[in-house]
Amino acid sequence: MAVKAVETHELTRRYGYRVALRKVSLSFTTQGIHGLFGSNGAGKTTLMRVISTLLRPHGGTISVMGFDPQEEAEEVKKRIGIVGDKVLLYEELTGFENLRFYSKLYGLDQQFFESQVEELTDRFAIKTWLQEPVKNLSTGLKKRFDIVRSLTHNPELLLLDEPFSGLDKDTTDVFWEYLNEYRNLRTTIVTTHNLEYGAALCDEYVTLRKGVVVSQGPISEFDQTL
Amino acid sequence: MSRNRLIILGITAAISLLYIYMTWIFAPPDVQLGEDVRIFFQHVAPALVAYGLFGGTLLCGIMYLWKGEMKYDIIGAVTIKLGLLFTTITLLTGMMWANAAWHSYWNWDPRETTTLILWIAYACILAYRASVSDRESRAQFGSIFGIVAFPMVLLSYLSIRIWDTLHPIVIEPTGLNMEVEHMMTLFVAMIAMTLIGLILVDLTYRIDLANEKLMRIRMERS
Amino acid sequence: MTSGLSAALAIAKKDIVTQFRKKFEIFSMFLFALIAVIAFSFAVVSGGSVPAEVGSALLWVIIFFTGMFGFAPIFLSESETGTLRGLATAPIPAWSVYLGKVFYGFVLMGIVEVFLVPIISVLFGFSILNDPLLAFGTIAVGTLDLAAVGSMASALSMPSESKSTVFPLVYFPTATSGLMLLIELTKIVVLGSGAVVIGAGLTVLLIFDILLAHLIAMLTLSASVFHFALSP
Amino acid sequence: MQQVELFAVAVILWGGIFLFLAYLFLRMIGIEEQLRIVESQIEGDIE
Repeated sequence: MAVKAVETHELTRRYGYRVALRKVSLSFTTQGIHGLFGSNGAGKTTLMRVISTLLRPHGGTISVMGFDPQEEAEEVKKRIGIVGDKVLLYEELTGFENLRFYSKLYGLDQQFFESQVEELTDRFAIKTWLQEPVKNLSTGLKKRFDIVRSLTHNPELLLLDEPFSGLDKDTTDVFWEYLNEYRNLRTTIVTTHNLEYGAALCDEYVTLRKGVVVSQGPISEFDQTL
Repeated sequence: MSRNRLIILGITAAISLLYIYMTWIFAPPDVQLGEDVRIFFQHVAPALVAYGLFGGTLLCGIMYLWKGEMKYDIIGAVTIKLGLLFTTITLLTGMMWANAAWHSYWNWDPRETTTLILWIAYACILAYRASVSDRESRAQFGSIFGIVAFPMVLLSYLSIRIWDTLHPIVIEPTGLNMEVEHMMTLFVAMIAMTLIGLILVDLTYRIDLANEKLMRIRMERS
Repeated sequence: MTSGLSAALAIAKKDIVTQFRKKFEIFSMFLFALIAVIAFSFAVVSGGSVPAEVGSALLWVIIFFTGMFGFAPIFLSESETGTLRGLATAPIPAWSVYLGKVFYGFVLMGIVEVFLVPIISVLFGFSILNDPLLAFGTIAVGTLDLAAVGSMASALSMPSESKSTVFPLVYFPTATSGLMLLIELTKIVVLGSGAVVIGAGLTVLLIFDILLAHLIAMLTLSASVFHFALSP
Repeated sequence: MQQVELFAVAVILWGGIFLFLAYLFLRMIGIEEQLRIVESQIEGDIE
């Protein structure tokens, strides 16, 4: 039997009195790239935050890699990597110091950490910038470091919240290639309002509108005109 | 208006009348303070009710964080508001009594100072809550604030034991340090004030709840 | 437990390194403290000197106000740059984030105090060396207490609209209870326990214990609810 | 203080409390009535 990467049943989340997710039931299998589509305010980001244990659901159940994100938060956090719209790096520290800081939070083995950094910085072509304070880097390079940060602990589940918005061409290409290569080695969930990108990248999709699941299924059934 | 509420209202009215009778007619003048002792009952009872209400804020904060139901947050906010009201009464009557006993309205006595700080502290929570516009965050962070501000209540309560003070220590470990008639009056005063406090909490809670519902309906329709 | 502690230390170390690369912040805190000393001197100097009990009390008042500058950005800066999400999604317990920030606040304030306390004691003409052990203990516990309260206050002011005005509103109610005890203790150090009238049967140790209890209460209360501050 | 002054204080204090109670009571009746009206209005709109 296969544990689903994410499985929700009638998940509800409110912000004060505004309902952001209304009885959302969906499931993502392990492996593959899953798209979470919808316009702004559809509840994509809310769902991502519930998955990443940041928000407590107000109703329904959710399990991430077989764990409850609230009760077993640390188990879930260990297994996920997050890339959001903001770069989660400290401006005053160098790229390497940032990565080492996060590796300490994740309790990584020194050797494993070094080999990961070696491999990933090579892959994303930022090795020469490792000793430079982050504040001196360009936006594209910062974003690359941020992606490397989210991958250093080798997460089983990668959560990408609008990963391609404001990303330059080169970085997009490198990242796209990387995602394709790891398509069957890791579960990836991508939220996007750009349906073109989404349709080209994903294996499965879920469309949300005003906190309700409108449609879901394999990408071959996805109709962009919706 | 349910039947139970009417009964409670009736009981409160009766005890309040008894309270007024006992404070102003029944209680004998004090040996030292004379007639001024009557202020005492208006002072101690609201003070204890205010402490109780702030304790309620703590409890509601814990309950909100635990259960995540908005009603606990509304009650928590109500207890802060009413706690402030009762602390104000305490401060005012305390000042009158201070003037009668020590011939000065304000003496920077530890009890006075800590009570004033207590008032400011909970007023700060109210101001803080008003500055958070997101309802969910207001409830969550307001609850946390209500919990971490509670040590101030304890310090205010214990201040007369920590510092050398002019304030008389009425509640000794061995029992109450006063005449029997005064003790009876204080007892009745406590019950009356507690009941009045509870009725105020109930009324304010219902008003705030209805307000929130109205707001929610307006937001959903817009 | 140990992983939480090492994570807390990593966070504290990261913040201290960041702070030292910026430099100006710690220096401006120190300058602010000096400005406060001058400003208070206008009010309290009479006949060329300051009464010892007033001076020693002002020491803590100045540290209290300087702390406002030091502690306010502890979480506010992280929430502005968004890096708080990185801490919130790392597999560490919430209390270790809080504890790390308390350590950082303690070190930051401690560095300022190393320079500030001797300067104030010379300018205001009092000595804390009458009872070095108690003085050192009071300053250490007091700074830790202010750091514990300040970090919490900084976390609480995150969701507010007007963050910088709200921080003092949160800092004051939670810090004052400790401040009163600290001033009392420092007066005892400066004047000797005989000269200060304290409540009957109360010893210096008891006040110190109450201060410690306050510190422990603030730490445990904040640490146990901090989980809720990280996931808004 | 004279007994008259004390009596004045008592009247102000208790008068204040009862006025406040009465105000809250009236406001509660008003707002719950308003809520009932609004709720009955939207009953048709919702699902």
